[in-house]
Amino acid sequence: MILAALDFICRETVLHLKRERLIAIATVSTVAVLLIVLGSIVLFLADLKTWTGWMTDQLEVCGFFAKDTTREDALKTVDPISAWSEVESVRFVTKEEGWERQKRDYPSIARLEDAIDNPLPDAVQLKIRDPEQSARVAKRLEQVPGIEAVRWGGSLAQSLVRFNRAVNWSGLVVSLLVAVAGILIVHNTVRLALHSRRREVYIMQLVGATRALIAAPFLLEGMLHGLLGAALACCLLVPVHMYLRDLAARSFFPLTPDSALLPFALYLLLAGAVLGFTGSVFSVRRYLRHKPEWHG
Amino acid sequence: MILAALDFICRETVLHLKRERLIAIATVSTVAVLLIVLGSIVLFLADLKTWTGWMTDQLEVCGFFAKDTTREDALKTVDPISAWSEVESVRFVTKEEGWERQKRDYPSIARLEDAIDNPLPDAVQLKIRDPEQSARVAKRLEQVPGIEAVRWGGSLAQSLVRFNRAVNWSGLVVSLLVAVAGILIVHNTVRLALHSRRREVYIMQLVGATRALIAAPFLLEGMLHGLLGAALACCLLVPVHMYLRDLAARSFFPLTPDSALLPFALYLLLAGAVLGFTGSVFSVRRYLRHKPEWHG
Amino acid sequence: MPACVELKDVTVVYPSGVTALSNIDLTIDEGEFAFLVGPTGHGKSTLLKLLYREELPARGRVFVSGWEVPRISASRVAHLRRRVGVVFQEFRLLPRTAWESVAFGLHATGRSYREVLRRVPDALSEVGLLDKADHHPSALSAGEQQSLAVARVLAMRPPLILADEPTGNLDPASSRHIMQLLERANREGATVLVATHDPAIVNAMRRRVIVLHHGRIVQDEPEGGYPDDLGRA
Amino acid sequence: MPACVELKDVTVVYPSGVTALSNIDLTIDEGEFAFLVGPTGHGKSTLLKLLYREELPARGRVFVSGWEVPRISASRVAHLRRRVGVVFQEFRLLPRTAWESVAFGLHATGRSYREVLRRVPDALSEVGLLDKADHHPSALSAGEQQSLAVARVLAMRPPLILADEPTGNLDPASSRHIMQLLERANREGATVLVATHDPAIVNAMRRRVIVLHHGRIVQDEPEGGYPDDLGRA
Ligand SMILES: Nc1ncnc2c1ncn2[C@@H]1O[C@H](COP(=O)(O)OP(=O)(O)OP(=O)(O)O)[C@@H](O)[C@H]1O
Ligand SMILES: Nc1ncnc2c1ncn2[C@@H]1O[C@H](COP(=O)(O)OP(=O)(O)OP(=O)(O)O)[C@@H](O)[C@H]1O
Ligand SMILES: [Mg+2]
Ligand SMILES: [Mg+2]
Repeated sequence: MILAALDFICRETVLHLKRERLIAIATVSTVAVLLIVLGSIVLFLADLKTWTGWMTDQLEVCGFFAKDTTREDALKTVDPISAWSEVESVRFVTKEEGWERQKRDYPSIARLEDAIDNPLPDAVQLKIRDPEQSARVAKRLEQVPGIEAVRWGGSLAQSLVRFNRAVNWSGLVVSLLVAVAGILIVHNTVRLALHSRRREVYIMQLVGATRALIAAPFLLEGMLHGLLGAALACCLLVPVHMYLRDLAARSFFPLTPDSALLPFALYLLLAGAVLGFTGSVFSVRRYLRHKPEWHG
Repeated sequence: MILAALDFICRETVLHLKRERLIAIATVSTVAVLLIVLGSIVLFLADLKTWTGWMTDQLEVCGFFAKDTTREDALKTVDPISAWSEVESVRFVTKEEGWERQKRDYPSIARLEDAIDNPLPDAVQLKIRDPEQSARVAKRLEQVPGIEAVRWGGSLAQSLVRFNRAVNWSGLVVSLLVAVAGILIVHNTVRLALHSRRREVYIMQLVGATRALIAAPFLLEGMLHGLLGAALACCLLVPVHMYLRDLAARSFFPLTPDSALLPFALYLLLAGAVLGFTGSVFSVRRYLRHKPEWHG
Repeated sequence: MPACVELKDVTVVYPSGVTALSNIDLTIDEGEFAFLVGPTGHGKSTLLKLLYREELPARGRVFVSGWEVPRISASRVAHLRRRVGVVFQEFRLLPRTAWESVAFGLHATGRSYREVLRRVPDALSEVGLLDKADHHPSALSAGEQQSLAVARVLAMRPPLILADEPTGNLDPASSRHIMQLLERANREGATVLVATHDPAIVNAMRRRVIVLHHGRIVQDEPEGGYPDDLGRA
Repeated sequence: MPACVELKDVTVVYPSGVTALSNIDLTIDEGEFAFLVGPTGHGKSTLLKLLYREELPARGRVFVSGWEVPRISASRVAHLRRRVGVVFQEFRLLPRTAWESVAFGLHATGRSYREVLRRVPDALSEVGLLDKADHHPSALSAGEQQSLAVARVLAMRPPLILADEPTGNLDPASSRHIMQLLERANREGATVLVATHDPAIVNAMRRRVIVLHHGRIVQDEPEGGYPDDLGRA
């Protein structure tokens, strides 16, 4: 009995999917377009965050040891520096670690690995309590024996920190807005699609099909349309972002790493399925209660 | 004859608008939601651009004269500075001009005008040929007699310039993407709406109405739905952005000025009308050629 | 014989204010075959719609095989409708092939594939549509669509068959054939109620005839003919 | 009398492969009144559809008031259809009130408001629907919908009227009334072609009867009755 119902539902779903190409095209393309936009926005914001994060990271004051300073001597400087009142924390970065990090962030460097030797020295990274004191700390760091060069952020520090906060915040708002928009639009699309099939839904009820049995194929159909749309969006977004990232990396401009794209794609697929499914749920419920006009 | 046709079209349009609230709601809300998203993105990008513009402006090296330097003495320094090889241009900013500019950019300051005196000194603004030379120019400027303080960008200069370029570029791409998405989605919505009225369109043809006469009310309807959606979007976006801008301005964080919002709103309305209209044009054409099923 | 259909003092008022039925009392026993006649717009379809719960009465009680129809919960309506086969006046076919149309109801009520595969061609060939099994309704003539609507009901073998003007688009010979099929279903146990405008059919079959006029039953004869004046006198 | 409708060796084949009409030769003069009869699914509606260009012939030529119908450009089809009033077998009413349905065609063809305001109530009252002028089709009984479809055509006063089973949902008295209205339109100059299954009407009126069987004209009598065997013999 339950098996027969399942079988029936599957056959009906296939029937649904084959009929009315217009509805399939409209739903799938709406979901796809929408997820492409949402996806681009999410990726753009992620990139922006990566970038501002990188920028504020650069606000750290970084001291590079001279090549002839032994690691032992270098390590000895860490404790005294930690004691400075302006300094929040100190991290010792071995030249191996620094190199690994470079290669992780820039695949184009990774590809060169065999060709070139690690050019980096050991380093200390100082997180400053208040970015405005960076200049003073930088000067002080230059005096530390063994330190050869110092890199630090500069006077835009404060603005950047504030900007970073604004981006995080507005990213959340925009993502939310855009998610709500997506739900509404897909909902509208599915509802209109069902609107044009309202008589069919009604007749099925008159013939004695239960609501669950009528609804199930529509829900499956909505979910599959959503999934298909999301898959299309993934197929576009993932390679494009990988390409852009590589392009940006070549000029040492960091974007969200490729490893984040797999969960991103999975979330996108999930979003598509959920969008299509929930859109159908609400619409089918509505049309199950609705008595259609028979004319026009 | 033509008047009678126009009158008929208007009456038909009113009929269309009154009937089938679902379609009206779906179309209007889709357009509104879409334009809210597009609008937010455009505003966000405009704000980002304003901000990065402001940041790169800050990369100018700015020298403030001491309060006791006479304007005459101050003006004398301009020509020699212009002759420096690193400097692209020099602008003398009187304290009055600087104050006006501040008030224009920050309405919250303008409101304080009566309460406080102009606190600004006269200044010179130096555009540097290559942002990396800012530090050297700043040091040199400090030596100029009469100059009391110097403000300059710092070492993030290069990154910012590059970032600014990236934002401009990706802003263009995102806007385009989102515009194409909008056209597609509104097109889908209108098409589905018409799909559910395909029999009506067909019957009208059978009864002897010309295609133009059948299409006109649909086109007007689409345009009005689009306009209405756009108006809703404006009603949300404009006040919210004005509020946010004021909020940001209070912490001296510049966003797109309010004066840009009127053309923005007009463009949004235009976009809504055009979206609704073109969506209808393509769909109606399709359904004028289409012979519907009479069942289901 | 227990009552299959029972209306007690039923009045139906449409939202437009039209009173389509007033104070109807009617009992149809199980296994009966009855005609419902009356002028256009005088309430025949409305009466049938009460029985499969497309319309609800303003007053009065409606029973079908012991269920009180207006009180059935929304989730149980499907169970009522499986027991009531309806040939709708507007056919109400699904946008599917003739075969799929007939099979839908059988599948939806959980019949096995073997049974569906046996019953669908039987029903289609009985109404002469087996060679058009793969036609969509829009590729059938109106009369063929009407025959398909009959086949859909016959295949389900419901205990109660309601046929609303089932021969309006059929030639006289086909009409007689359809009525024979309904009669056979009746012999096999189904209660049948047919609303019709065709005097030839009513007069030929000599069954119970219920005459509706302005929403009231003005005549109810056990072996009647089609009244000449339709109660207008 | 010039020919109003002329078919020359017309064959219609549907995409499904069904040959609905084969080698039809038919002339109907201006001012004639003719019945088209034949079993269900034997091509009556298809023949009518040719005349208002809903279907195109596979072979042969079709003329209506001098226009070669299949050759009319898409933009001029509307002009043909204004001269051909059709009572469709499926009614094909717009989702509007009865009044608006009748008025639509008049407005669409550019009649003045004064004229529309005069003609719509006339047409509605002729078919007895004036008191339901503000009803949507879904709030009308099937017979009332059919009458409305007739009123829509009568109001337009087209030179050619095609009526496809216009009395299938009407009681005998209403059927006679509708046929009287069509006869009056005929007396006032319109050419009328009626496809029907109702022997009573055909026999009572004694007009030209064209019998279709398997898509061929098997009989064409000037003052015929409804054939008992419908050409099956
Ligand atoms: N769109 C179509 N596609 C394929 N076949 C069709 C189509 N329309 C009609 N037919 C077939 O063409 C034949 C003639 O149909 P038509 O509608 O002309 O019959 P009819 O004489 O009007 O019948 P009825 O009396 O039932 O109205 C039928 O066999 C029908 O199945
Ligand atoms: N949904 C509705 N809303 C308002 N009035 C309605 C509705 N349905 C039917 N009516 C009115 O109720 C009356 C009875 O309609 P019904 O359909 O029962 O008539 P009928 O006897 O079946 O007629 P026919 O022989 O034409 O099929 C008619 O006057 C009709 O106009
Ligand atoms: Mg009825
Ligand atoms: Mg026909």
